[in-house]
Amino acid sequence: MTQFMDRTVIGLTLGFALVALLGVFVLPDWLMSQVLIAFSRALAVLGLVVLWRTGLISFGHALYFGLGAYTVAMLGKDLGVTEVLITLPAAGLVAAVVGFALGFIIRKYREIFFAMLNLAFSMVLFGILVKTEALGSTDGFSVEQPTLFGIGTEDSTVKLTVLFLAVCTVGWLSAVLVHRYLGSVLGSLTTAVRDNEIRVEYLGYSVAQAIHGKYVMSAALTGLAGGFTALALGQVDPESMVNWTVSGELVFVTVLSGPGSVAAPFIGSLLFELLRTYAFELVPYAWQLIVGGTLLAVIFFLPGGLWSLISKLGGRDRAAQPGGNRGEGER
Amino acid sequence: MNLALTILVEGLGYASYLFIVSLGLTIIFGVLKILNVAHGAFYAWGAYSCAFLIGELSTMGVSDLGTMIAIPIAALVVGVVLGSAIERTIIRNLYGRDEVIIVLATFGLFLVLEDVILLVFGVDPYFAFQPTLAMPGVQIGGIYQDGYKLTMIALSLVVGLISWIVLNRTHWGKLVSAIIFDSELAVAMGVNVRRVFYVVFVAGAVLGALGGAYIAPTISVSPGFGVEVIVLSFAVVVIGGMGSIGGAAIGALMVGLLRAYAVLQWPEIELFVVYAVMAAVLIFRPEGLFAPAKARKI
Amino acid sequence: MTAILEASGLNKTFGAVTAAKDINIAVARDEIVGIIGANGAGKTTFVNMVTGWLTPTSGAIRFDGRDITGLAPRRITRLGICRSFQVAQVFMTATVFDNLMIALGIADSHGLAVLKPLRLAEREARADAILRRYRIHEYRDQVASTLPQGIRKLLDIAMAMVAEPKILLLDEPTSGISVEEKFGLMDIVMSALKEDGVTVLFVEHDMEIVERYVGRVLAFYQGEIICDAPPAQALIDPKVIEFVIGDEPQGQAMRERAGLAPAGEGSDA
Amino acid sequence: MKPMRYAGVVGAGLAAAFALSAPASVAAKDTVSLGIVAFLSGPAAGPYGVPGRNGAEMVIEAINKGTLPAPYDTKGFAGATVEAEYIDESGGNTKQVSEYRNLVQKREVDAVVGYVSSGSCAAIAPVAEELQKLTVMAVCGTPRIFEEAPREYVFRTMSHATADNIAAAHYVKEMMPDVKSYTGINQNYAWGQDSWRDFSLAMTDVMPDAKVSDKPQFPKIFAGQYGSEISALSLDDAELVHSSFWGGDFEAFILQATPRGFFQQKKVVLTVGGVSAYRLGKRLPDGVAIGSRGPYGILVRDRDTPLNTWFVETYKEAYGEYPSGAAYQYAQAILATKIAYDKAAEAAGSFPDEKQVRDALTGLEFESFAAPVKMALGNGHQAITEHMYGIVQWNEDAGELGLRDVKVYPAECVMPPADKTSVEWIEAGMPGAKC
Repeated sequence: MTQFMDRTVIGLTLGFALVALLGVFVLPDWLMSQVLIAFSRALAVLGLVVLWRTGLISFGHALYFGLGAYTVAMLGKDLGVTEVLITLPAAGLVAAVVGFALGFIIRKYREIFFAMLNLAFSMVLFGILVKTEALGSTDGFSVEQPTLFGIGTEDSTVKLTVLFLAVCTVGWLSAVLVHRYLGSVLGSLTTAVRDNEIRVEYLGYSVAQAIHGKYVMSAALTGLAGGFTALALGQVDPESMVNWTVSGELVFVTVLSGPGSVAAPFIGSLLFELLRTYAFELVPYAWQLIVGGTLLAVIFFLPGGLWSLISKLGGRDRAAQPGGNRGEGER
Repeated sequence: MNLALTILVEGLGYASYLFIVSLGLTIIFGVLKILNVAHGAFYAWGAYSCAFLIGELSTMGVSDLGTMIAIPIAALVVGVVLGSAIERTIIRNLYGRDEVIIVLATFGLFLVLEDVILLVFGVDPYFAFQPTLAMPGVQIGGIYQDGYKLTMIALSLVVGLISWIVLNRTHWGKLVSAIIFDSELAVAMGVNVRRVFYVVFVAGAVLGALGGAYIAPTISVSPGFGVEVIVLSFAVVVIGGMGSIGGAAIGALMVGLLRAYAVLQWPEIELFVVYAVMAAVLIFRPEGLFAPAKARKI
Repeated sequence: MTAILEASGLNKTFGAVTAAKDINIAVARDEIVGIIGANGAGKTTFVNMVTGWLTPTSGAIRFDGRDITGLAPRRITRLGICRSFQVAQVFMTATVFDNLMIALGIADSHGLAVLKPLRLAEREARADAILRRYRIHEYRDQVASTLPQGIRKLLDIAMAMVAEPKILLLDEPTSGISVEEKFGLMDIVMSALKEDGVTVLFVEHDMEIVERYVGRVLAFYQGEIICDAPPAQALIDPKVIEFVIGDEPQGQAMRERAGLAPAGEGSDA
Repeated sequence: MKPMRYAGVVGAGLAAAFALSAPASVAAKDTVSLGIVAFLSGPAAGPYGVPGRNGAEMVIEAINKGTLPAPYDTKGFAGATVEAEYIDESGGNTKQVSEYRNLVQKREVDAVVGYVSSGSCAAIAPVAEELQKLTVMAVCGTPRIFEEAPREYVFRTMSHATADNIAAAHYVKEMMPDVKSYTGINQNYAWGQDSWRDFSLAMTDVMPDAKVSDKPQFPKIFAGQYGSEISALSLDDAELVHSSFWGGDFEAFILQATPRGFFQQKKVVLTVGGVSAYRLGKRLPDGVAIGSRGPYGILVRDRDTPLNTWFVETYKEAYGEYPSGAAYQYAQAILATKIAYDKAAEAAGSFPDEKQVRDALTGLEFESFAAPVKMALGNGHQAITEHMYGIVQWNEDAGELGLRDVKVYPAECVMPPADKTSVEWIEAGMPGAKC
C-alpha cells in the first residue's frame, strides 16, 4: 500500500501511456489537439480539485491561467525566449509567486468570500490587460513558435506531437505528485480542514499555512495550464484567458470531473472539450445551451461528478484516501 | 466645474441602472444565500422583451412616450414568469447544497437562458429608441444630457424608496428581514420560509429584468450583453455588503462615480478601478461596507 | 514540587465584560483539577487562554517554566498542552479511524515530514491501539457524523491525546451525555489518561463527576477564582454552594449534604 | 483491475470520439469545401455577420449554378461544386484559433474564408501559416497582418484600415475645411487603435493646422454603453469626432448620442458607418460623413454596372433589403477565390492543387461587384481598391437613406505602396500618392 507504485499510480501510468500511444499512432491531428487543450486545462482542474476538497472554490483562477499564458507569450515576444523547458516552468513559477503573495490575504477567507476575492483579483488583471496597448489590449497577441532543446519546427504535426507528449508527461507527473500529496499527512489536511479547522489548529497544524500551500500549488498548476494552452493555441488574449468566464469554465470542469480521483480532471476535461466541439459543430447557435444544460444535469444527477459514475460502473469501493471520496458537501 | 458636474450626472446615471440590477441580486443573496449568476439572464431577458414590445407598440401607432409602458410590463412578465419557473424547477431543488455548487448551477442556467434568447429573438440587435426621443435633452454642465437618463436616476430613487418601505414597514418585509437576520430562528418562529424564498426570488428577478428593460431604449439590445453586468453587479453587491439594500445603493454609487471619473479623466484605468475597489473592500471589510446585521452563532 | 502550569495575574476583558479577573494558580504535575462555575463564570475563558484561543488582556501563563502567553493554539499544542471541546471537534466526514490517523499524522510530523505518507503500517497499528484503549474500536470504520454523542466525545478526547501531551484540558467531557453513560465514559477516559501520566484540568458541571474524579477543585465566579481546595472541602464551601452549585442539577442534594438545605433561590450568575 | 479501468476509460473515450469523427474528406475533386467564418451571434452578428454570410451564401449559390454575370458565369470553383460550412466568429480570439484548427484538421476544408474582426485575423494569420491552409480574409482591417510578417497562405481581398482613415482625412479636408481640432472614439483593440493612429497621422499630413485632442476615447469592444464617453467627447473642445465603430457598438453609439444633440454639436466622420446605414435608416443623423470601408454597400448602391446591378437586385430579392458593406465584402472574397481556382485550373490544365490556387490569387487583378480589385500589397496578398465617402441625407420622397457629396479616392491615393508599411508611408507624408 505504501510503496511508491500503488494502484492509482500504476493506473495513471498505464492510462497516460495509452493516451500517448494513441495520440502518436492513431489519433488524427485535430483530436490530438483537443486532447492537448483538454489535458492542459486538466492541470488547472487538478489544482482546483485539491482546493475543492479543502472546501474552497475559486471564481478567479483565470488570474493564474492568464499569468501563465502571458508569461509564455511575453517571454517569446519580449525576450525571445521560446525554449519550452524555460517558458513552461516560468509560467508555473510566475503563477506560484503571485499566488504565494496573494495567498497571505486570500488564506483568511472561506466560502463565497474566498470565491469572490479571487474573482476580484482576476478581474483586476483582466482590466489591466484589456487596457494595455503594448500587450494588444482586447486582441492579445500571437505566441512565438516554441522550441525544445533549442530546436524549432515548421511542421505543425511535429509541433503538435511534441506538445502533446509534453502535456501527457507533465499531466502524468502532476497527477502522480498530487496523488502522492493527497496520500501524505499534509494531503489529509484537505477534507480535514474543510471539516474542522479548529481541530486542525488544536492538533498542532496551522490551517492558514495548509490552505496557503494548497493555494500556491493550485496557482502553479493553473499557471502551467495557461502556459500549455498558450502554446497549444498560439495565441493569448484577455477574453479567453483571464475573463471571469474562464474561471467559471475551470470550476465547471472541476464539478463535472468530481473530486474522487486525480484521474478525473483529465477525463472530465476531455469530455468537456469534446462536448463543446460537437455542440459547437452541431448547433452553432445554441452550443452554450448544451454546455449549460450538461452542467445542470451533472449538478442534479451526478453530484459526485463523472468519477462517481465511473466508480459506479466499475462497481468498486472508491476509498483511496481519507475522506477523499466525499468531496461533495455534507457541510 | 463642468467636468465635476458631468462626472456626477454620468456617475449617477450609470449607478442608477446598476443599483436596480444589484438590488435584485442582493436581496436574493440576503434571503436565499444564493449568488445568482442567472441574474444576468433576467437582465438580458428584460431588455429583449422590452425592446421587442416597444417595437410592437410603436408599429401599432403608440406615441413615443406611450411605448414606455413596455418597461414595467416587460419587467413584470419576465420577472414573474421566468423567476417563478426557475425557482420552482431549479433553485428550489438546490436548497441545502453547497453554496458554490448553487452558484455554478445558476451559471449553467445563465448559459442556457442566453442561448434561448438567441432562439427566441434571433441574433439581430433590437433598437427601442422611441422612449428616448420622447424626452428632451437637458443642458447640464455645458453639455446635453438625455432626459431619459435623468428619469432613470429618478426611477432608481423610487425603486430604492419602495424597497425600503416594503422591507421596513410591511409585514412581509419584516418576515424577509427576519430571515436575512437568522433564517433558522425564522423557521422556528413559524415563518413559511419556502414561500418567502419564492416571493423574494421572483421580486429579485423582476428587479433584474427592470434594470434591463429600462436600459434597453438606450442601447442596441444584442446577444451576449448580459455577461458584463453580472460581474459588475457582483462588484456592487460585494462592495456594499451582500444582502444589504443600502449597501447596494452605496456600491452602485461608488462604481458609477468611479467609472465616470475614470472615463472622463483617466480612461486607462476604467475597467481596473472597479475591481480594484472590490478587492480592497473584500480585504479590509470582507462583509462589505454595509453588511446587514447577522445573528451571532457559536 | 514545581508547577507544570502556572497562571499569574490573568485578566481578560471583552469590552465592558470581565471574563477573567486576577487569576493566580499553579498546577502540579499529575494533578487532576476540576474547574467548576456557573455559565459565564469564566471557566471556558480560562481554558481558552491556556490553550491559546484567547490572549489574556494582562498576566502571564507559564508551562513547565516557559512563558506561553499569547502563543497560537498550534504552538501550545506542540509544546504539550492539548484540549477537548464542549462540542466534540472531530472531522465529521471521515471515519473514526481516519480521524485518529490524521491526528497521529500531524502529531508525528515536523517540518517537511508532513509530506510523507499518512498511512504507515506502524501508525495504523497505533491508531488501532488507541481506539481499543478508548473502547471505540467497534466504531472504527463508521463516519464521525453518524456516531452517538458519547462516542464522538471519546473520539474527541482520544484525538487530543495522540500528541501525548503533558497537560490535557477537558471542556465538559460529560455534557450532552446521558446520566447512565457518564460514569462509564469518565471511567474509560480517566483510566486511559492515568496510563499516559498526564496532568488533567477539566471543566465540569456535574458535581458527582467532580467529587469522584478530581483531586482539587477550582471554583470560578464572575471571572474570579473563589475557591481552590480539594473536593471534599470545596463542595461544602458556602460560597461555592451559593455561587456555583446552586445552579447545578445536583445542587439540592449537595446543599442537603452540606446541611444548608433548603436554600432560597439559586445564584444569579 | 482498477488501473485497467483508468486506462480503459480514457482509451474508450478517445476511440469513441475518433469513431464519431468519421473522415469527411472526399477523394474526387468534384467539390471544394469552404469554411466560412462570420459573427453569427453577439452584437456584431446582425450588422456584420449575417449580411456577410448572406452575401457569401448568395454568391456561392450563383457560382454553383453558374448564374453569376459574365465573365464569371462558369460553374463552381474550377468546375467543382462549392460546399460551405458556416462558423461563428464570436467568443474571443483564442476560441477562434481553436475553431480554425478544427476547421482545418477535423473538417478538412479546402480553404477558409471570412473574418470580420481584426482581432480574429491577427490571431488566425500565424496559425494559417502554421497549418498551411489557404485563408482568404474578407473584412478585417488591421494593416498589421501583412506588415508584421510575410504570408504565404493568407490573403485579404479588400483594403485595410489605412485606406479608411486616409480617405477620411482627405474627405474632411474637402468637406469640412475649417476644422481646427479633432478627437476620436474607437474601440480598444487592433482595429480601433490602428484606425485612430492612421487617421491622426494622416490628418497631420492633410490638415497640418488641425490640433489633435489629448483625450481620445477607447472603450472596450462590445461595451454597448457609451454615455460617459459621449460626455467626455462633448466636453472636449474638438469640433470633429472620428470613429471607426462598427456593428452593434456603432449603432448603440448613434442611438445614445442622438438624443443628446451630439450630432448638432460636433462634426462626425464614421469610417464604417455605411455598413449600418440601411439598418439605422432615418436614425442615422443627417450631416454625418460615412464610409463603408471602400466601394461597398450604400456608397455604390446606384452604380450602374451589370455586376453591381445583379448583386443589388439578387440580394434584395433574396433577403428583402439592400446589400450592406459586409455582404459585398464577403461576396468579394468568395469571388476572388473562384477566380483564383478558375485561373489556376486554366493554367494547370486540370483541377488545381492548393499551391496553384494560391499562385493564381497572388497579385490577381479582377473586376469585383462594384469596383476593380488589385492584390497589390504584401507580395500580392493584400488587395487595394478605390475608396469612397459621402454625407448622410435622408431622402424624404423615397423614404430611404441617401448620400450627398460622394467622393471617390483612387486606390493609390489611400493605400501605401508595396514597399512601405502604412505608418512609414503616412509619416513620410504619403509620397507618391495619386489622388
